[in-house]
Amino acid sequence: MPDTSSRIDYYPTHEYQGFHLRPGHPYPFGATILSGGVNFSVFSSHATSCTLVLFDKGEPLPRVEIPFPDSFRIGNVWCMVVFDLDCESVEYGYRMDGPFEPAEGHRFDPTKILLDPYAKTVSGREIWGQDPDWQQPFPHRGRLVFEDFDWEDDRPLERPMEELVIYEMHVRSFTRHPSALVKHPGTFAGLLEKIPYLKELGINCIEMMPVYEFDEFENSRKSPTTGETLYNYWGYSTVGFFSPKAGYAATGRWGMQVDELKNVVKEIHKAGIEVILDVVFNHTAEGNEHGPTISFRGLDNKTYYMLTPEGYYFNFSGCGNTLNCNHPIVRSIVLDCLRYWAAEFHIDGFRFDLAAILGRDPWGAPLPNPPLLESLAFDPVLAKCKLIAEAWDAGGLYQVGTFPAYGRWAEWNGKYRDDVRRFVKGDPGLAGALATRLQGSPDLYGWNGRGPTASINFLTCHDGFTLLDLFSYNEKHNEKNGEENRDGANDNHSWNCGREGATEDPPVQALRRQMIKTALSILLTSRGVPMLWMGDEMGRTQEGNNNAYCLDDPTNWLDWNLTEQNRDLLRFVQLLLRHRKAHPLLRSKKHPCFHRGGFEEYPEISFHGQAPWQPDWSEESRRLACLWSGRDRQDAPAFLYFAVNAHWEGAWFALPRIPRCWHVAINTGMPAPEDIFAPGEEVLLSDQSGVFLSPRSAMFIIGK
Amino acid sequence: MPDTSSRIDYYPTHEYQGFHLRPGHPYPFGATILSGGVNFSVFSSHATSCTLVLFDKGEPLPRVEIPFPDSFRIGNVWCMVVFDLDCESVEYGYRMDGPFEPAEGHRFDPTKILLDPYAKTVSGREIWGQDPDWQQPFPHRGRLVFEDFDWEDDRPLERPMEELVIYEMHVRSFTRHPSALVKHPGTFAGLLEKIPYLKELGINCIEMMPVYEFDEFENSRKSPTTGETLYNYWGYSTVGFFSPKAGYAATGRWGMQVDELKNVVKEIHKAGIEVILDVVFNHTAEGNEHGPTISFRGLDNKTYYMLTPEGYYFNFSGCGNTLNCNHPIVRSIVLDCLRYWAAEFHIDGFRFDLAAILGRDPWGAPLPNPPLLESLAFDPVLAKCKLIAEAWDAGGLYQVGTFPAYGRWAEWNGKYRDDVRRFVKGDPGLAGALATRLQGSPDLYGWNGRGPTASINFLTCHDGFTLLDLFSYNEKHNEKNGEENRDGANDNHSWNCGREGATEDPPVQALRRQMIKTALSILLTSRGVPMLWMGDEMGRTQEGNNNAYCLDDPTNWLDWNLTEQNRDLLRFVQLLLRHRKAHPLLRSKKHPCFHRGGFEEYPEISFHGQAPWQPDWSEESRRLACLWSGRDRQDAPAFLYFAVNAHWEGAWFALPRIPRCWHVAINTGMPAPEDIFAPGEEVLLSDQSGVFLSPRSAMFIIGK
Amino acid sequence: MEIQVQAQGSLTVVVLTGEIDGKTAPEVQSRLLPLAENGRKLVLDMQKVTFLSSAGLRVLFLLNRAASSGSGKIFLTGLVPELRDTMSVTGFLKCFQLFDSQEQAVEALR
Amino acid sequence: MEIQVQAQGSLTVVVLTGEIDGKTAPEVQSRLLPLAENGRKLVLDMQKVTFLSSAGLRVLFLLNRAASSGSGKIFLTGLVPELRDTMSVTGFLKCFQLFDSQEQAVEALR
Repeated sequence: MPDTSSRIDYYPTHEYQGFHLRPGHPYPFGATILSGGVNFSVFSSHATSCTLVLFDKGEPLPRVEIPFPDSFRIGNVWCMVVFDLDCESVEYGYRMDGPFEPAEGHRFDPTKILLDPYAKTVSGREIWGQDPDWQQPFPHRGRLVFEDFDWEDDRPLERPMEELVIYEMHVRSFTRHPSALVKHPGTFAGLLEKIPYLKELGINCIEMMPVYEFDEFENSRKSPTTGETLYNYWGYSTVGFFSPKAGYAATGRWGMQVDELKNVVKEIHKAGIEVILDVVFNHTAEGNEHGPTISFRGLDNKTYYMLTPEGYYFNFSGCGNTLNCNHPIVRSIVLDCLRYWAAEFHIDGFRFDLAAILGRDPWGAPLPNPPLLESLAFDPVLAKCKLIAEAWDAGGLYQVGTFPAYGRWAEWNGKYRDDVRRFVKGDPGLAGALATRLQGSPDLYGWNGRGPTASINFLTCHDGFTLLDLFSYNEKHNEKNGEENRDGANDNHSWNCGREGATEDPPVQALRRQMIKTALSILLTSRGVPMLWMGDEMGRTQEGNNNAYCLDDPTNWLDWNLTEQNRDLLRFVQLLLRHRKAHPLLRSKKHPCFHRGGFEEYPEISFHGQAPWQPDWSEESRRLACLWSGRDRQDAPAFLYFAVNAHWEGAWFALPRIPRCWHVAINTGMPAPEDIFAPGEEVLLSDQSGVFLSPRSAMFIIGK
Repeated sequence: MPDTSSRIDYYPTHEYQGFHLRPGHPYPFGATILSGGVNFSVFSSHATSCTLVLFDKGEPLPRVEIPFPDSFRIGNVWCMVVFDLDCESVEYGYRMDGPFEPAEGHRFDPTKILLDPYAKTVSGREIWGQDPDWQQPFPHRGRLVFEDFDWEDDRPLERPMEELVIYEMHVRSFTRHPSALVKHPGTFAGLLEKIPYLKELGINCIEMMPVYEFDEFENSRKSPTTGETLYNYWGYSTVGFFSPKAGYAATGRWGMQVDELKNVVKEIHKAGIEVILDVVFNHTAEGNEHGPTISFRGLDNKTYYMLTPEGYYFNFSGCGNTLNCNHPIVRSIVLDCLRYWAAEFHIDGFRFDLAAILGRDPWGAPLPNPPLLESLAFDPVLAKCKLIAEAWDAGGLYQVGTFPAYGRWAEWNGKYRDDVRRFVKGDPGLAGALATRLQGSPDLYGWNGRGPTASINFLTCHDGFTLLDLFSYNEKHNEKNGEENRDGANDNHSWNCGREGATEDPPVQALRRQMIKTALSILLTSRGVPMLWMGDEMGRTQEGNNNAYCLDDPTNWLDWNLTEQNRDLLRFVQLLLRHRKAHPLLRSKKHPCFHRGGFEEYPEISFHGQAPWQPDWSEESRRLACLWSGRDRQDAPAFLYFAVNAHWEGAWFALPRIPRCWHVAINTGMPAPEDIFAPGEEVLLSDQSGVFLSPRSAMFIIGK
Repeated sequence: MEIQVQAQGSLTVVVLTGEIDGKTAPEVQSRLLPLAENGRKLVLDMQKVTFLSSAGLRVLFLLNRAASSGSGKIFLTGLVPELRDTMSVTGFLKCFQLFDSQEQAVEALR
Repeated sequence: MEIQVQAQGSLTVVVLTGEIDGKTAPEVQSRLLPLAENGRKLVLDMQKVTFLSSAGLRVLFLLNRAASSGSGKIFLTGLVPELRDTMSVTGFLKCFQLFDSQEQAVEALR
């Protein structure tokens, strides 16, 4: 066996204060472990000099500061190999010198030690919620990682987009509640113990709210009302784009968060479930000119941020600054980052927070052909990754249906959410909108050839009411956030079913339960990609808080007791997901056809009212039925009749004739367990001519 | 010393026919030597499967073909580590399967073994001109390289653009002629022996015509007139973008071309001379649908080439195909390639052949904001590299003065060449144009803030006549190229001085010599970046051939006997370059000012005719003088008077008054050695009131 | 870090004492890798190992890979709960066969 | 590949015979690296080396680096013109001090 391990490039050629060095390689950027040494590479377009600062783990003062010799710079990249480091105990940062001229966009400050934007682990917040040392001059420190995880034969699952059922969740909230009964509450490791639950639920994709390193203490403060500490709890404010949040790892204190998260991904994959990350490339944790200098501001403020002509920060994110996403350098770091997560963490896809910003040019104007979005869409490493845009931003750009897609990008379909909420609630004039949403929103994704898989259908997500609260509150109740209920959206299209908030009143409770089931039935029988919000399957409440971003308390924490208390609802959702899985007709990647495409002479989709073939599109209509027809699994003829009565009065729906017999699968007007029957156990309808839909109910009836 | 060399990621996890494997890393793309193994990574957007084909060096049949297991694919990237390879003797390629549907753009052919586009060395043409085995099914084979060259403290020189004097040259032509008297004629190693010559000449940058691996046998054929073999001699047709041409290396037969070229760069740098590469990203060696399948066509035809809606090749390059430069994947490979050359070869800059193509979209339309050009301009690794565009293409796009520059791009100034040629030749109506060219072409680069350094000023280059031929031929004489003199440009703005071709007639010879000196005087006193074409400093001829792309004979080879035969011309050029160096006024990165900026009340530049302060801008004017004023080195007051008389009659130029005495530096109307005096040895003008300029001569007179 | 090696019939029993981290891992590796590679069954008694860092985990994994690429095998005994937990959470645990104590391992593998 | 090592006073003289390429370089390295690292002066007699591949050059370079990082030094003697040329063209030659023959080296370094 020829020995290729003794490479002379790893012999030092220079020395500085006892440290052996040689010129480094400019790429890959960041810190890379080589045999014998570590390659450090960092760039800045405007800095005049750079120093590598090395610490022993946790020490307040540096062990050494090594200025990059001038011959170690290639272009604007400083790169250096440092030999004989203990990769496990070293922490590193950079000092950059350069002009401090805010009006010119420059804010260099050599007194600051800067986090490497490519750091693959960050120390300083290893234990969630542990009060930081506020005097620490270098609070977020880069660390090295071994990139040698044993994936065996795992790789991203590459499920077809149309097969997905997404479950949006917050890592800490998912198992932090004592009722979770996991060994490491609120961590990746905790999630590991809940994989059987997710599998049983029937979802096949989880979307994790931000897991990139963030600082829960960013803007932390005491609630004026409750006195509890308010955190940057959700984490939509990134400190390190390449590093998993240490505080989310049971092993974070040992710096093993990378291995822990990889192991979680691998185990989740084994359960057939994909992992999508919610990524926040619209701004960083550095805020505006009053925020801390952590990394980008000190490395190259003018390159990384969108600045006004006077040198202030544009604020399209609503969070103080805006990442300059269509600067070639920023494009490149975003691409490097996503490639890293896809390749090294086997991540299946990404949901881009306020993605409309990613299509703005450096002066904020929307670009017709944004190179960043195009690059991500065509990248070979990301080729099979799901790319999902939150297609709007806080600067007023709303691109649902028009986000530059390149045949790849899907969108959180905000119009789906609003239309279905309003229809279910009983608003008039929405029968037509509902029909469009059930088809996968051809109004948004038909004309441009994108199809239903461009549409992430959802009723609820982390932003806004939980599904139970949607039917328990007319108004938001965000007092706990400490902003006098000013924060959070006001247009929730919610209805409290007669009482504001929690109640012991059985009819109200029953109605709310029924509203939930009706709404979910629509979601799971619509073409497109359904997304559930953590806990909605078990009737989770946030007590009317529709913007719980700062609360590290049971408002956010998932109370697993609900799986018992609301066992019928959980069962309903599990079976509902099985029904979706049973019927490929509901999951086609094309919009349905009105004229043909079904079994024999039936169209693929047809709409009906109380009378078959006579949908009521009038303003006052609150009732709609649709008939799906085609081939089902095993190529059998399929007839799926789905009717919703959003009216406050019950109604008789005469059924269209089919060459099969109608069987009831779902009737949300019935109490459990008659509300839903498992696939294969649907109940023959005694009167094949029609069905009675209770007020505010839905039925799913299949021909067989 | 902690041992970081035993990394478990390099333990094999899979086996195939005795070869130990594990899943690879998708990036870096290409083949990368790791400790113990080699990481192979290749991508295709449309291939359905991929096989790694390994050969022992030179063997006709593969040693093994290893299909990539499906779990080794991430996105569209196949990546695999193969252990225990002898990095030196292995040759590799890929088989890709996929659709063969030309109308859809796909031309997969699993019977072909494909060259890795990221291959860092290519074997198969190691010895220049050695007849290839035409039956060889895999003629261009990827090989591995050690990237451990010891650069000591070398790095790109980063000379300010305005200081450059570029010398365009062809590696083989430079030392192939027996008169070169080098040990390894026509190689990088040969060039090494000529560094003292270049240093003495006074240039500080060489621009190498293509050195990326190409196939000199592409379209090789016998000349119908001479019977000699016609080659793809210049090499404007790339086989491997990451590999130096093996046939240009004395050590190519041992596969050491990478080390040899790096050593040349390092040694040239030691002489203070930069190295720019002429790079050809507009097309590849695969030609159109009738060309060979070497690499891109078989990897992902639809991605790499611009195709008509019917699936044929767009031909904006005039060479059969057009690289799809603004597809994100192609952008990315171009960027990876240039970063590699800048970082690993310490290349100082790049000249982009037919660069206008790099600004076209995948359908050929010029883009307003081409992301490729933008990315190159802002890239951190390339930040200090010179970027020079040949700002036109064969599809009719002409962008001199309007090439998207991003504050970085310079251009071959074709208008400079044409205007100066015509003025010198004696065409009427060009006095104004000459004035503009002397100033660094503010008409082209002033309005947009680019300045004179955007202008590569040249009179001759590899395309077209040599400088001697420019004044020896009215018509091109390309019969040797075997295309009946149809090839090559017809608008040369040349003049044969009365006899077509070589002559023994002393007055004609003397006139030609004088024309050359006059033209060069203009070139070297113009603002902007002057470029010389190899051999013009010693009166090289191509016998009237203005497109010698295919001739491996003395037409292209530099005859070093000329340094003796035309010793006076060589001396003239050497001293001329020293004069340019002596006067920072000529090299400012700004266009000069007409109203102020000179010494005391003098403007920075002023124009004059035979009478001072009275330039003659009339149509019939063939005479112009300009006075540069300002501060020279050591901050001394500077007055530089440059006059050209392109008329066939001599003329008296009355000199403007200055508070110094006029000294003659150059008078091209005088025979050597009175034609030029070394800086510091200028001769006091006996009559300070004026000078007589012979017909077709130039004078450079300085005040001191 | 203390490393005691003793042969017990066809087994090699190694008693490790102390912390295995970036500083001590190279020593563990250089002492034990030759043993792992020679195809014997190796029982690592971890009872007195108080801390396993990331590098420590990797050394164990490396030994295991080296052993299993031949005919050898690695067994861990007496892992304290914290270590066991760290190994479990990071996915390393399932690569190893475990025994509660050295004695049990020796018994079972005899 | 044949490697003969003999001590001559404070020098170690190594006579190499054959081709040094990717296949034989590891052997040269493993035999000579310890000698280079121990700080002695090492004279490599290259007279019978008929070919030096890229990997071969790198082994020489590696030995040189290893030696010079301590107090040692490498000398080459008897390089045949082809090898000398290859080393010159690739820039490796100037790292080494050369002698025409083993005897000259021994004489000069005595």
